[in-house]
Amino acid sequence: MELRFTDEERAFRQEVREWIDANLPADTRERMASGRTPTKAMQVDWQKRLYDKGWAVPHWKVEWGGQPWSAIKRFILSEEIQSTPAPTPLGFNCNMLGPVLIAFGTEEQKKHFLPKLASLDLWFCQGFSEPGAGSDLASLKCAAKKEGDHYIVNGQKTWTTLAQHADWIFLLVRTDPGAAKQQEGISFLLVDMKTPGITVRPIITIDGAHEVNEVFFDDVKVPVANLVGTENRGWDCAKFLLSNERTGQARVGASKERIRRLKLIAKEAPGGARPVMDDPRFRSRLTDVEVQLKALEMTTLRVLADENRQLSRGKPNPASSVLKIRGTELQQAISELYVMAAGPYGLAAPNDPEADGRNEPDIAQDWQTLAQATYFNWRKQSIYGGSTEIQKNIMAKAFLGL
Amino acid sequence: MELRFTDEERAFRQEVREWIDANLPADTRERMASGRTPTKAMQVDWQKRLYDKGWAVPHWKVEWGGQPWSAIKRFILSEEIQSTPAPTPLGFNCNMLGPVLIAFGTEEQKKHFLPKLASLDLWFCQGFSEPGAGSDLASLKCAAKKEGDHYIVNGQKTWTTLAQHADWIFLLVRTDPGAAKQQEGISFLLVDMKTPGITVRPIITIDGAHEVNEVFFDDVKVPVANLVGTENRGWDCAKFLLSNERTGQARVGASKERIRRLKLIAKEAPGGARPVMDDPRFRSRLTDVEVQLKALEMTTLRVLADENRQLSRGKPNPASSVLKIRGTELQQAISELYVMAAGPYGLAAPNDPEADGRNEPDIAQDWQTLAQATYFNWRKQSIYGGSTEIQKNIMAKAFLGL
Amino acid sequence: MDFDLSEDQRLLQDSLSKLLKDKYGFEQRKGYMASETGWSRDVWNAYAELGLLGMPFAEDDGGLGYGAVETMIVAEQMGRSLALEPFITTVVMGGGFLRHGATAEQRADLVPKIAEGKLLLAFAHTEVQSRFDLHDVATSAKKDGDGWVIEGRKGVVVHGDTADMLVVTARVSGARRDRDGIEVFLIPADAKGVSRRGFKTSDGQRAADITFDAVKVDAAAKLTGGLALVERVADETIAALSAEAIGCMEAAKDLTIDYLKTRKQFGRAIGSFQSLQHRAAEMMVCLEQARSMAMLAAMMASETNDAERRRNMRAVKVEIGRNARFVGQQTVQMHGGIAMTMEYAGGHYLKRLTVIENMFGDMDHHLAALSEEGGVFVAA
Amino acid sequence: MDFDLSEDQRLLQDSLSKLLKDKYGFEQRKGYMASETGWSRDVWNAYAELGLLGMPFAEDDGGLGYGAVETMIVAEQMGRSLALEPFITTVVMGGGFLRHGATAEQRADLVPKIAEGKLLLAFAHTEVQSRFDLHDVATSAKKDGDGWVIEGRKGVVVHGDTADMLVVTARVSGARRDRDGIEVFLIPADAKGVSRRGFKTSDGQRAADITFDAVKVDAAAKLTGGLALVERVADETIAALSAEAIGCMEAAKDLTIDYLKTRKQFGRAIGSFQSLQHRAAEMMVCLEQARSMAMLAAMMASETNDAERRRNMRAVKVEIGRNARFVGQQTVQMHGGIAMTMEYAGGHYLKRLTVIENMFGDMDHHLAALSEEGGVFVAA
Repeated sequence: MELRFTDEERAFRQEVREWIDANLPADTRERMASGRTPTKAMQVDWQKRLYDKGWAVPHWKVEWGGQPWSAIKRFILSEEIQSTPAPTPLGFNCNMLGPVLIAFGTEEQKKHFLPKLASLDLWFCQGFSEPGAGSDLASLKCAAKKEGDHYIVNGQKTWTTLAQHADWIFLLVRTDPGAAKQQEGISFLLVDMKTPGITVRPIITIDGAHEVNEVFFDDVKVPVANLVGTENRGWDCAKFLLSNERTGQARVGASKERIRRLKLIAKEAPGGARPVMDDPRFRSRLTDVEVQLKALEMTTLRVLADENRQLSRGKPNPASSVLKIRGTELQQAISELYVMAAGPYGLAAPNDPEADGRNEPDIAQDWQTLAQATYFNWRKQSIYGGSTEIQKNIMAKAFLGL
Repeated sequence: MELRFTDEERAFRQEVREWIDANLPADTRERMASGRTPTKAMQVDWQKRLYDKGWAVPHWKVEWGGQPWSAIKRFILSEEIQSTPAPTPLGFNCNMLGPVLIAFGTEEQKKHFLPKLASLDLWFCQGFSEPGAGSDLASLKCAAKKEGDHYIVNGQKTWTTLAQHADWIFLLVRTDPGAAKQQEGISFLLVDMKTPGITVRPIITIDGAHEVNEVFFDDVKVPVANLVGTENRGWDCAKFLLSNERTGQARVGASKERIRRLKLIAKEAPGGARPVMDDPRFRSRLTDVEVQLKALEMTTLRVLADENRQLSRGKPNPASSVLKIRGTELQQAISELYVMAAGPYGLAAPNDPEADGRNEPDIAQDWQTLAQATYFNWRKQSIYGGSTEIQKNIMAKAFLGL
Repeated sequence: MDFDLSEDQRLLQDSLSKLLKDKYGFEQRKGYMASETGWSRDVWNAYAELGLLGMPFAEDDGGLGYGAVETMIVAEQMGRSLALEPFITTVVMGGGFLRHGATAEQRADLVPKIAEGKLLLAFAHTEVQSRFDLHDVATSAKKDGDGWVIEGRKGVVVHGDTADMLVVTARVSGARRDRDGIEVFLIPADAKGVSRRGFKTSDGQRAADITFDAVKVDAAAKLTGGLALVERVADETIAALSAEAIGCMEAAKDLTIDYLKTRKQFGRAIGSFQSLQHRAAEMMVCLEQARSMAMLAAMMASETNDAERRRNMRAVKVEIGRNARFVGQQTVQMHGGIAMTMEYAGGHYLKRLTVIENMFGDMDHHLAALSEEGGVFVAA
Repeated sequence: MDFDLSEDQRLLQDSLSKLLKDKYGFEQRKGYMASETGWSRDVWNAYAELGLLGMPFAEDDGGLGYGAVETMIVAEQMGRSLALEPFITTVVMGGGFLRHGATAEQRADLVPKIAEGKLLLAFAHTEVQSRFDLHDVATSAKKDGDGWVIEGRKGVVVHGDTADMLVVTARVSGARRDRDGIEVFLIPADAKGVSRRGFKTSDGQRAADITFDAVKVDAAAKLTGGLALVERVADETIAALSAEAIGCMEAAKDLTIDYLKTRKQFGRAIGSFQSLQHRAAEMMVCLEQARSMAMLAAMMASETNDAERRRNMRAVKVEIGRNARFVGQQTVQMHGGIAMTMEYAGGHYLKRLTVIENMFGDMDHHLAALSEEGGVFVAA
C-alpha cells in the first residue's frame, strides 16, 4: 500500500498543466471558467489539440490511439483538464461509443470510426432514452425492421444531449418485438443524422438552455453495415457502455475547480457588513462540501487503482456506485452554495453572450446571474446516467445481496 | 380563523403554571430537570395530585373524570406539565387503556378500573410487541385458550415498558389460531401481574437503563370477565388505541423544556476559548432545531383544533403523522446537541443516584454524563410507537393513495 | 384559537380559485410570461373586479378592510397557479407602505386607483452591496428646499419595470449601515431622473434595475416611519410570500403524486416503489410543517411588538425555505427528466420556490440573525 | 499510488483477525468488560506475542519498524471486534510520544517493556475547561532544582486507571491558552502526589480522572517537542481511531445486512423493502467514503508538513464523524428494538462510534478550525 503519488506521477501532472496552459485558447478557458458549457467550435478545436497530442482517448487500446498509462495517470490528465477548466473530450465519442466499438465493432467500423471519434471529426450523440423508457431503458420501443441491406427505423428518442451539434447518433432499437425478454431483441445501430426522415426538436430545460432534444425517426434507412455487434444482442453493448460510465461521473476535478472559484468569488461577494466568505456559516458549509469532495477524490483513486483487479474479478468495485451518487450530490451542493453566495442579485436571469442577450450584462455580476440557472440545470445530475434511485437499487442487488 | 390564544386560554395557562409551581415536589422537579425519568414513587405521587385536582385525564368523558375542555385547553395543560418539567400522567393508563375501556369496556370494567387508572392506584403496562411481532404487530403468537370461565395464557411479550412497576398488564393474545386473517382471532385482556405463571425479565438498553422488559406467560389463568370488547375482535381495540397515540408523541412541551435548559447550560459549558453557546455554529444548529419545533407546535395545534371535524370525517388529519415523525426526529436532534455541548467530558458514563452509583458524581457535570446516555436511549423514539418507516407507509397509503 | 376559514374567507378562496382555473392554464401562463409586461393585464382587471386589489386597505380609504388571513388565502391560490401579476408588490408591499406610512390624503388619492387596478407599485430597496440587510442603504436623499433630491441605484426591483410609482428607501443621514437616518419615499416612476432597465428573473418573471439621478420630489413624497416601516412591510411581505410558497408546494406535491400514480416503469406505477412512497410522505411532512409556519406568519403579520414579530417571521422564513427546497427539488427528482423541461409545470414550481427563498433574506440570513438575537423561544 | 496490502500486511491482518475471532466473541467481550480493568490481560499478552505492541517502534529500539498502514490494519480489526484493550493509548499514543519526544535511553528502557506487554501508557491531557483545544493547558510544571513540580487535574484520561506511566501535558510558561509554554512529561502513575479515580465511559470502557498534587519529577521526565509533539501524536491517534471506526462501521454494516436478510415482518424478509434497501446502500456509500478518509489519514500520519497534516486530518475527522454517525444510527434504526439492548452488538457499535467521534475534537470543532484555516483545497 503506497498512498502517495509517485514522483513520476507528480511530474506528469506538471507536464499536463503546462501543456494545457500553453494550448488552451483564452476564450475557451474564460467561457469554461464562467461555468458555461463550451460552444461547439471550442469543443471541437480543443479536442483536436488533445488528439494531436495523443491525449484525447488515453484509456483506449494503444492500437486505436490510447496510451499505455496506469489508471492513476489517466486520472491525473482528466483531473487537470477539468480543473483548468478546459472542455472534457466528448463523452459520447470517447467514453461511450469508442469502447463499445473497440469491444464489439467490426474491423471496418473500428478503422472508419475510431480515429474520427477521437479527433471529433464526427460528433456522436446518444439515442437511448425514450418517453416511455427512462430508468427502465429495456422497455424501449423505437423499432428497426430489416429490409434487404437496410434497417428501416421508426420511433422516437428523447433527452438526446447536443443532438443539435451531432453528425451521427448511436441508437438502441428494437429489432425483434417478439423476443421472450425485454432485453432481448434490441440492436445497436450507428446512424448518420443527415439521413432523410430524422427530425430534431429542441427541449428547453428549466434553466433556459438548449442542451437536450427529442429525435424523431420516420422511415429512416440505415445500412446493415452500421449494426454494432450481433443483431438482437444490442443490450450487451448497452450494458457494457453503461458500466463504463461511472468513474467519470464523479467529476472531482470539475467540482474542485468550481469550489476554488467560489472561494475567490465569495471573498469579493457583497454581503452587507462583510463579504459572503467572512460569514462563518457560509464558510462552514463550503468547507463541509470540500471535505466530502476530498473523500470522493480518494474513493475515485481507490476505484481506479483497483481497475485491473476488477477486470479479473468480473465485478465492479463496491465503491464505484459511490462515485455517481456522491459525485452528483456534491455538484448539486456546490451549485446551491453559488446561489447562496449570489444573494438577491442571483434573481437576475443569466446573460447568454451566444444568444441574443436576454439581459444586459451589468444588471448583476455574471456569476450571480448564472448561479440559479446552474442550480436548476444541475438537478439533472441525480436523474440522468442512472438516477440515484437506480444506483441504489443496483447497490442493494449487487453488493448487499438484497 | 383566529390564530391567537384567547384571553381565557391565556389565563388558564397562568392558572396551570401557578398550580404546578405550588404543588410539584422539589425533588421530583429536580430529577425531571436533570433529564431523568421520574421514580415510581414520584410518578404516583404527582399523578395523584393531578387526579385530585381533576387534571389527570381531562380528555376522558366527563362522567369518567374528564373535563369539558377544548383540545387547545388540554394542550395547554399538557404543555405546561411537560415544560415545567413535571411527570406526564402515565400514558398506559390515561392515553391507552382508559380510552379503550371507555369505548369498549363493560360497565363493570369501567366502574372498577377507570378511577384507578386515573389516580394511578393501579399501574398498567402494555403487552403488545413480541419477539416476532414488532412493526408487524398482527403476527403476534401469545395465545389464550378458554377453559371454563378462564383464559389460559401462554407465550411471551417484549419491550414491555416499566413492567417492573406495573400492577396489571393489558394484553393482545391470540384466541382463535384458525382465523382467516392475521388480524382476526385476537383478543384484548387485562391481567393482574401477580397472577401465578408470570415472569418479568429486565432488558437493559444501551444507555444502561432498565426501562423495558420481557414478560413470560406460563399457564396464566385470566378470568373471562377481564376480556375487553368482543372475543376475537381485540384488533379493533388495538387499532383504536394506536390511532390515539399520535398527538402525544410530538412532545413539543418537553422538547421546548430541553432546549430552554440547553441554552442555559451551553452558556456555562466550558468550550476552550469561550462557552459553547458562543460558537456561532452551535448556536445556529440549536436555533435551527427551535425553528422546526416552533413549526411542530403550530402543527400540533392545527391537529388538535381539527379534532372535532376529524371525528365527523372519520379520517385523521393529514398533519397527524407529521407529529410522530418530526416530533421524534427533533427529540433525537436535541439529544445530539447535548452530546455536542458536553464535549470530551460527555465520555463519562452517568451517575445514577438511584442505582449503586456507577460513577462518582464529580468526575464530570451531571448533564454532561447524561448527554450520551440520553442520546443512545432516544434512538428508540423513531422505532417504537410505530417506527418512522411505518408512519411513512401509513401516510403513503392513507393520504397519498399510493 | 381556531384554524377554520370563515364563510366569507371560503367564498374568497373559491372565487379566486375559480378565476385562476379559468385564466391560468399552463399554456395561458406561458402566453402571459412571453408578453412584454410578463403578466396579464386582463387577469389583473379580473382581480380588481373580484376586489382583491383593495383587500387590505381600510374601508374608509376605499378598501375592504381585510387582514393577513385573507392575504394568505389569496397568495396561496396565486402560488398554486404560479400567477405572474404584481399582486404582492402592489397590494401587499406598496399597500403596506401606504397603510402604515402615508397620509390620509395620499391614501384617499392612491388607494382607489390601486383597488381599480389602475396603479401599480414596486419597492425599490436592494442595492448592490446590501445583500439582505434592510438597514444597508447607500442611496441618498438630500434636503432641497421643502423637498428632496434622491440619488442612487436600486437593483432587483421586482415588477419595477411596469410600476407606476416606486417606494424607495434612501438615507437622509448617517453612514451606509446605520439603522437611523433611513427614510421611505414615494416617487412616480416617470419622474425626471429615474431610469429603468427591465430584465427577466430566474423564474421568468420581471424586475428592474433603477437609477435615480438627482430625482427631485416634494416634501409629501416622504412617508412616515423610516426603517421600522420598512421592517414592518417586509414582514407582511414575508407572510404573503410564505403563503404563495405553500400554494406552490401544495400544487407541486399534487402534481408529483399524480405522476407517481400514472407514470409506469418496470411494468408498474413508479408510485408503487417504497422509496418513492416514503419520499412522497416526507414531502407531505414538509408541506404541513411549512403550512403551519405560513399560518404563524399570518398571525404575526399584525403583531405590534416589533421584536416578537421579527423573531417569528425569521423562523417562518427559515422553515418555509427549508421545506420549499426539499419539495421543489423532490418534485423534479421524482418526476425525472420531464420536470427538467420548460414545457412542464414541475420545474417552474422549483424555480418560483427558489426565488421566494431568496427574497427578503435566505435561510442562512435569518437563521444567523435569529440565533444572534437569542433564538425562537426566548425566556418569558 | 497503490491501495493493495503487501503480503506481510495481509499476514498481519489475517493473524490478528484469527486471534480476535477466537478471543472476542460477544459473550467473551462482555466478560472482559465486566472485569476490574475493563479489558483482557490475556488478550493483551496475545497481542504482545503477535508483535503488535512493538509494531510502530524502530527496530533499533526493540520494535518492528512498521508504519501507519500497519497501524490502520490493526486498529480496523480491533474496531470490528470492539476490542477493549489499551492498544491505541499505549502503542499509538504513548508510543508516539516515545518515538518522537523521548531520548534514546528512555526508548531503550521503555520500548521493550511495551512490546512485551508489561508497560501501559495513557495520555493525560484534557482539562475541565479545555474542550478539544490541544493548546488549552492549565496544569502547571514549575522548575524545582533540576526537576519539575506538576500541579493540576486531568479528566477523561482513557485507560488512565490501569496505565503504568502517564504522558502529561503541563504549562511551564505563558497564559492558559498560549501556544507556547506547553511541555510534555512522562510520569509514573504511582508517583507521589498522583491520585486517580477510574470510571466507566459511555461505551463501557474505562478512563480516569487524575489529580497531580505537587508531583515531583526529574529533568529527564520532560520529553522534547512541546505542543508540536502533542499535535503530531494527536494526528497519529486520529488516524488510528479512524481505522478503528472503519472496523466498527464495517462490522455494523455486515450485521445490519445479515439482519435485513433474516428478520421477517409482514411475511417477508425486511430487506425486501426498498426503503431499507436504499438506506443500506447509503450506509455502504458512507462506509466507502469513510474508508477513503481512513486511508488518507494513514497516508497523512507521517506527513512532515505540519499544516498540511493537520488540515487533512481535520478533514478526516469531519468525514469519519459524519459517516460514523449515519452508520451507527441506521444500524440501530434498521434493526429496531433488538439493537437498543445491551445483549446485541449493534448498539455497542453506535456507542463506540459516538465515543470515537468525540475524541480529539468532534465534527464541528474540526470543521470550524478547517474553515478558519482556509479549507481543504488551499491554493497550491
